Amino acid sequence: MLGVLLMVVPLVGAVAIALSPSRAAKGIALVATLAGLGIAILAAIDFSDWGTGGWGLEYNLPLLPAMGISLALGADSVSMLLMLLTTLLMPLAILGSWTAVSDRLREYYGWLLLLSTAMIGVFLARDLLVFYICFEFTLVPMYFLIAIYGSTNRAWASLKFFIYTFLGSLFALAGFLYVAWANAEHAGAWSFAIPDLVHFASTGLTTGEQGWILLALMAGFAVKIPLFPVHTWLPLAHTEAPTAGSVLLAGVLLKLGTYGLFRFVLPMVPAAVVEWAPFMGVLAIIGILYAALICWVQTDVKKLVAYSSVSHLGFCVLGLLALNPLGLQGSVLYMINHGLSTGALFFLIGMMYERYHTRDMGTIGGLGSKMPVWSFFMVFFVLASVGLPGLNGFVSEFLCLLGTFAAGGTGAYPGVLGPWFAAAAALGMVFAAMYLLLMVGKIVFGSLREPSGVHSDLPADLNAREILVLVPLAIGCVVLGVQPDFVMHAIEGSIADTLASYPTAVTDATEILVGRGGMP
Amino acid sequence: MSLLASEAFSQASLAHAILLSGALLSIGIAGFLSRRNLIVMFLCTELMFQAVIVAMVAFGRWYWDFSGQVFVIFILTVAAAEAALALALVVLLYRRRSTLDAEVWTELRE
Amino acid sequence: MTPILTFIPKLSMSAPAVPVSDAIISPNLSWAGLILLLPLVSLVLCGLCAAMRVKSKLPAVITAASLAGAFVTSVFLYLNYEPPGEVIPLLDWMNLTWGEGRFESFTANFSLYIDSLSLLWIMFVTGLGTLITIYASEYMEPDLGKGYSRFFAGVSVFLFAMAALVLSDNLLMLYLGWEGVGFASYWLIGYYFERPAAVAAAKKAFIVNRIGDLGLALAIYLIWTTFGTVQYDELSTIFAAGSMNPEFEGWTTSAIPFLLMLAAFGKSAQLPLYVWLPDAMEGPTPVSALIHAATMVTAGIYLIARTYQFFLLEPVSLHVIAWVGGLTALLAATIGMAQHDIKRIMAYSTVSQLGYMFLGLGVLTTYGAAYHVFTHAFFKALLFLTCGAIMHGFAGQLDLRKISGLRHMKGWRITAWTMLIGCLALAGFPLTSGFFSKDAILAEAFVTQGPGFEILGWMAIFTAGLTAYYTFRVWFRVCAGPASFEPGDEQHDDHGGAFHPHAPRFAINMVLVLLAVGSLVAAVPYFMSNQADDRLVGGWVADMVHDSPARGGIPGFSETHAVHAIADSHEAAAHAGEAAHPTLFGMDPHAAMYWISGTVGIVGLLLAAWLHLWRRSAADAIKAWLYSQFWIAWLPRAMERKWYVDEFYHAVIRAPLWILGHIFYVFDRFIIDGVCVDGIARIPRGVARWLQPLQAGAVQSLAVVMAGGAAIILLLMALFMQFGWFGGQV
Amino acid sequence: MTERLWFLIPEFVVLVGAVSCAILGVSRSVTVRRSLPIVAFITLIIAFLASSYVYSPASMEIAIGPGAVPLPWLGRVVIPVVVIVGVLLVMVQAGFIDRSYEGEIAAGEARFNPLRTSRGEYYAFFLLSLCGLMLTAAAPDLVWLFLALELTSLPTYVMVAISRNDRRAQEAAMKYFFLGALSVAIFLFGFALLYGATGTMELMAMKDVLVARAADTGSIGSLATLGLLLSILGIAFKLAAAPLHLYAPDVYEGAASQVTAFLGFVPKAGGAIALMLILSVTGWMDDGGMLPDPILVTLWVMAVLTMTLGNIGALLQTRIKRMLAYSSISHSGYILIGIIAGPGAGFVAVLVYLLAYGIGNTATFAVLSSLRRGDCEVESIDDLAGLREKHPGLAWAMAISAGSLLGFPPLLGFWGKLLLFIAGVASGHLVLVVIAGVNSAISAWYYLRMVALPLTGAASSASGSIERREYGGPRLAALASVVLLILLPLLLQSMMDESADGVLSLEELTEVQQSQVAAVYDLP
Repeated sequence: MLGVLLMVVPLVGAVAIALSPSRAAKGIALVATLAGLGIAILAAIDFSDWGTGGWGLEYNLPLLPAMGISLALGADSVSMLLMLLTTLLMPLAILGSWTAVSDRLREYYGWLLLLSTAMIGVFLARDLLVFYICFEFTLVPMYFLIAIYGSTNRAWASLKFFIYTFLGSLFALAGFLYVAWANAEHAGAWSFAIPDLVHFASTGLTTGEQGWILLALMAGFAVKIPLFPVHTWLPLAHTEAPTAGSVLLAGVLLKLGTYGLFRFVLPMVPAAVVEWAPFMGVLAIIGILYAALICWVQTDVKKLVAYSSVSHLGFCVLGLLALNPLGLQGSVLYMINHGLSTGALFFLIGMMYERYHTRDMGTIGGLGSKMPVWSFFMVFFVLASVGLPGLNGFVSEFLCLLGTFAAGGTGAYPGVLGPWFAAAAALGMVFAAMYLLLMVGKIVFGSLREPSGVHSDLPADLNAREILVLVPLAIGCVVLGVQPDFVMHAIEGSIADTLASYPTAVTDATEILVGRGGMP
Repeated sequence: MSLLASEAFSQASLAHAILLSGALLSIGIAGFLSRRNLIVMFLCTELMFQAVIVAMVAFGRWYWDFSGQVFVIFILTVAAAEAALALALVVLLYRRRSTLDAEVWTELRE
Repeated sequence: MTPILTFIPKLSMSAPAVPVSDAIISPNLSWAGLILLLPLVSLVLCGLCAAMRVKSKLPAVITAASLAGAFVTSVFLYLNYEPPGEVIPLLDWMNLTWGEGRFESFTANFSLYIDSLSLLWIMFVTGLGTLITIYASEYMEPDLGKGYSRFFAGVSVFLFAMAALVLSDNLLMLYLGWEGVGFASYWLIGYYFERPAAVAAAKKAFIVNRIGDLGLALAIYLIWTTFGTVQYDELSTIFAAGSMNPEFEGWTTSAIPFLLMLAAFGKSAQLPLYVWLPDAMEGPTPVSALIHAATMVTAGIYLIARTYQFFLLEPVSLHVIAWVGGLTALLAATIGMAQHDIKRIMAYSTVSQLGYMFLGLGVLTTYGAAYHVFTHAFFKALLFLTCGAIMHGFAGQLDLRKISGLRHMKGWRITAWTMLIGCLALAGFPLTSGFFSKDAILAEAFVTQGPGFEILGWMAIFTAGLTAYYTFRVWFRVCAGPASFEPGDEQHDDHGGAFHPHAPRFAINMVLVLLAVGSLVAAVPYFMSNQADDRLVGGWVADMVHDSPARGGIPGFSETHAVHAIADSHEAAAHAGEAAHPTLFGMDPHAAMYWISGTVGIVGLLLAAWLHLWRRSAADAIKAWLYSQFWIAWLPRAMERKWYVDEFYHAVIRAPLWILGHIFYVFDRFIIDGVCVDGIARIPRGVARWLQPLQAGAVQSLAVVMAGGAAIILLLMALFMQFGWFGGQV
Repeated sequence: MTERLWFLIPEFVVLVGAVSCAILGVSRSVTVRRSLPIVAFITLIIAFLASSYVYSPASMEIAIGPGAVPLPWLGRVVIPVVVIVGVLLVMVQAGFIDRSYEGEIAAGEARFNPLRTSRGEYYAFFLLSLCGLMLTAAAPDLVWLFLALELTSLPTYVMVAISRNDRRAQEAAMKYFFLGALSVAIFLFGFALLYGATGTMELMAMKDVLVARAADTGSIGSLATLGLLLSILGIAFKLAAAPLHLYAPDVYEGAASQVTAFLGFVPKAGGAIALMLILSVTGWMDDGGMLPDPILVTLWVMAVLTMTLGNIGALLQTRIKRMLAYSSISHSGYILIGIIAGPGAGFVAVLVYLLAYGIGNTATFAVLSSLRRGDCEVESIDDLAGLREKHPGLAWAMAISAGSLLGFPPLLGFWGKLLLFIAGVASGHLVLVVIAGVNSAISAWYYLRMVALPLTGAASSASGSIERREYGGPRLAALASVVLLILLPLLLQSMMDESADGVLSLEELTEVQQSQVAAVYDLP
């Protein structure tokens, strides 16, 4: 029941907001999200399958028995973590927009709460259609958040965001439906239960079919991640979105794509993944380097951080494609870490924007002397993002790359990437330092430059509320940087499950090559 | 259906009737597409209906089956109803524009 | 299997699990964690001071106390130390296991690995750290209440990271320290963050270091994929298992040392990655002394010493190190000769001296390198601190042409004379510590066989002469001669009225004296007896190095130990045995080197004295003459412009990347987003516009299209049926 | 045979209602004239109740008895669907026709003249058309099918013409009528050929002949194929499917919004049902039966063309009704997927989709019917900009109905589309489904404008003069539709069950009936 509660609480909050006067909206939203966080923590404490790969929070309500569709919820450790990340970011997002949003409050907080429901739904879904519905539904609140509360080019940005991701996910839907149908043909009854379909697809489909399904699913998830070259909606959406929108977009919504990869693509179509991993790996690497260089020449801070997401998520994808526990561990950690650190960066940029109404590094800079606390956090999260050891970014980046590097054929999990992939991607570490330090060097350091005019009645430096938003994220960064172990042990089982068909799939693929004389 | 029937109505007769029907239909369509007078256009649709009627009767005769002819009665009835409707419409249109030219009605496009 | 797979050496799947290492796990020594903990505590307290806007010297006191505590702990650790090494587990970091086999776990914890090498380093790091903190407490006075806490917090971070680097028991924690010191360096170089030059220098330092870090990261990946572990003790065990290990073949073992080398070159400012170090002088002088002279920059030496076994597997890597070191030493010395900013001269001299150390590593004398690190730490810190004192006193004046005769000024005697001691040591004046440590390296260049090592040796000797020259150029210009000065352009408290130099007070002077004494006393360990193996030369430092993976680079150490089973052949050839020991002027190279380097040093010194004390005008005349001769003018000009290395990097790496970034951005916006995405999105509208005439308005035109469409479909179907394209269905 | 009249009780009810409306419409009493929508409403409700009474297990025996139809239980689903959408449409119509004339009477400027009023016949036509739609579902032979389709269409021609006193309405009526007559001729000719090929008008008998012929010769013969193709193409006009869709934009734009709402659903539903029935003659509802390839290819091409042309056509439009017309064309394309997917899942999907589309379509037009600029209708889509500032409820209704038409979860439209897609995939037409998916994404482009302008846009000077109509019927319809769009997914399972019952073929229904008899009489 906790799982349903997690989804229902924000929904109830949204309804309550719709029914109450607009000055109460913030408060209700905060209470609802805090309640959600509380429930999530309770659920995490209650969850007994940390580390084992088992499922908790299970709930099943048949919706459409004829089609085997049901409101099936459940969480393994990875879902649990991402759900915790979501519920953590939600109250922060609401606190972070406390003063930034002054117009159409009820809709704003209502949409945020609906977004929360949908995001949690994605992570908890145990039914393919529930997953798909929530996955799609995240678009709506985000669309409105951008289209109503965005900056100048918001209409175009929101439209592009919506249609781009919608088109991608329709392909994914086609793929899902094909799997469901094939399963129905095979089993004699329709089912959309994820375990059934995953099991069936990985064993019952030919490599050719798997390849098509991989393409279809990737059309949906790659856009969401976003993987080069289908990333161009992201910078636009990020630049135009309000702060909380950017935070949730970077913090959670992008993870829906990698989560989809983790939950569906990898276990469903192992043979195709083995076949396509090098190609996707190359795309990820191009994304890492290409986006990093683009970051380097940005003048708009928010765009810079947006492109950095493209670059960072490339590591995440690479880790997944490593097809070994190291890479997957790194990748799952990356999802969480990127949510914390990039989320925080967007918060910080939002705080700056609220004060100066500019994001242009040409007109603003040297805030270190005027906003020391803000600058401290800025530098801190930039370092977390750069991957300074001791902070969270390092652990995940390191494991992703080590996994990719090791995916050359040693150990129990032979992969299909290898050292050259890792070496090329590792260049991204240097580039990350280049563009992020450039940003810090411009907006934090140097002599003070600020646009004239007062735009806000906030104090010059951060106030207690804003610090309160950042501190949990900072604590998260440090804890996950110094003690990633507990997370890694917690997700071991789920990762092993996801990888269950891999050693064989890779070996089979290589054996076929050997048979063809493709082996050097 | 009986042998008698097919003796009385040879395959050639059927073919002739169907050819006639096809010709009527073609003429109707061609007229419909080429004439701009609303009344003539309507008459062309009537011509098409007649084509159907001819075919129906011919097939009914061929199969010695009355349903073809029954259908014809219904078609005639409906055609009459349509004629009433059409003429009312034409009057309405003529009142508005004082012309029967169909080409003047091009306000709704693209 | 893709070709990529074949790059990884084949491993027998039945490879035995990692044998128990010979290092002792000593949880009862966990108090050694204090060395890491104390700087962290100090960091937190300094952070609190900053948050509470403390205006006293409290942060300095806290930091000095904690560093002193760390130093004392290190000394205790040394006293408690028993060979061959101890692992002290502190805290778990990453422990992944997904199977039973060798390549099915990844472990990297916060554990300390104590052997004599790490002890050597940690003692001088914490010791010097304490002294320099005391010095800085006075030096940073003008910033009291402003950046004072931030400064000492940065020092604490640095000491923590450096301790982690030195004491780590695995490569990953080393990496943590490695990046940590880079970050601390970023922090402290950028201390005056309102100065664009400082920010740029800080960024440059971090990024260039990151390139090195990239090498280290890749090396770690390679080491793990090859050996299945990144922990020193397990690696030692694998090496101890001898040459039969299949891991020791294939490209990986050859690549590892080169990647490590890249890391070391980045951190220790060697060619081609040295460019950040001179710029790093934008930081406060204590930082330059601590980080950019004495401790952090020696991390590269430490790394190579720590992983020396990998280098012994691949002789070419050692040759490369030797040559890079030698060339860096020469190049930096030539640049140093042409600079006027005394701090920059010291910076280039640091690069140059680091080059010597790498030369030492390359010619198989880890002991010499380590010893030079040790002595250099004292005298270079001393020199920087004296420069800092001058800078502090003369409002940021660092131009050696604008200050003269310091030793005659009131209150500056201690500075002048301690600087002399530092200069002597740096110049390798006989019987100073620098003399012995440099000799240990130079001589070995003639002993060890290698490609052109003899040339390298002579080159290094020539560089030693240059070193003596430019060192004393500074001293004779600044400290000797007639007393005169021009103040720098820094704002000082006493504006209005004439400028008065602030002579250093107690804290600075005390530290200077202590370091001067240290510079002299650092010669003593050379003569201390060897406890570990009395066949060794090199005294206490050799002892310290002996109990470490770097022992392969101790001259005279020919004990056939299992560790060196693989390296033996190479080592034997290199050291070529006592019998075939090469000679220099008929003498043992070590003995000969005393004379040669002493002479060269004195010659350099005299040259400097002539040009910069007795006939200063002659120096200017020579310089003018050099610049006037077109055939040679490029030389001093290139030396002054640092051999155009910065410009080279800018043109070859930075600018192309920058342009590429812009091209990508344009490509992204206009090609991918504009043409592809928006273009595809425009297709439906375009098609619709193209089809719009179908909807022409008149009822006939609609009827034509409708009837025509229906007719086309009918015709097509009829055709299909006619040609039987529908199989037997029709 | 006469006992089959039993199944026509709902249609009789509607017929009686229609006649009553026509009579009551010329009453001198304003109250009586005003009560016409209520009469229509009550008629529909009674028809609904009658249908659930008529299609009961007890009458199953009659259904499978002599004179059986291919889908004997179809009326059981179609009538409720028609009633639900019909009720919503009645609300949309309420208060609209004869408004100015009634206003004059109320103001005492005019006296009541039965010749000038058209309210009575308007509601009569409305109900007659619905009656035709219901009759379509029950058609056992071609004659009936023809008459039912004509009964559906003919009243709509009049409704378009009298919907508003505007040149465009008359132009629309003209085009609609003439092109409609052309299409009727086409499918009638097709019927004639079918008759010629089989010698019978009854669908079941026709099927038997064709199946036997296919078993003999391997195909149903070119005459029958040609007849089917012509019938399909002619019926495509009712469905507004390519290439006979071209009239739709003009007609939808010309008619008043209230009538457009009607046109968007009723003929389309009639066309879809007629297609299902006419295709049954190929015998594809039998075990192992499939469509002959030419038919399948034609339907396939029509589906792709219809959804694509509809969607890309809508992209260019600035006038909202025209845009919705194109959107309704694209929905015909989606419906064709269900038809192609065939008996069973495909037909179920078509029926559910018809309901979803009908409600969503009605909701959008209900919103448009609630708005006016002066005395005119809302024309440009930009007129909706900033609608929420004055009329938030209507803006939200517009957004939600657009979302449903787009097929966005969790609204009803999504489930309809999902069922269509599933049916498409399950029948092996994955490519068609992918094309439909791409089309959905294209349609997002213009549907989002319908969401974005009212909700996120700022009111312009043009849109500022938009006001709400005085009468509340359309608003009520919008509210009811939106509620249905949100809540009906909860009943999806029962909707699917009902639909599945509705599309049981004769043999399947016979089996069901026999098993029920077995249950009742406890037979083995």
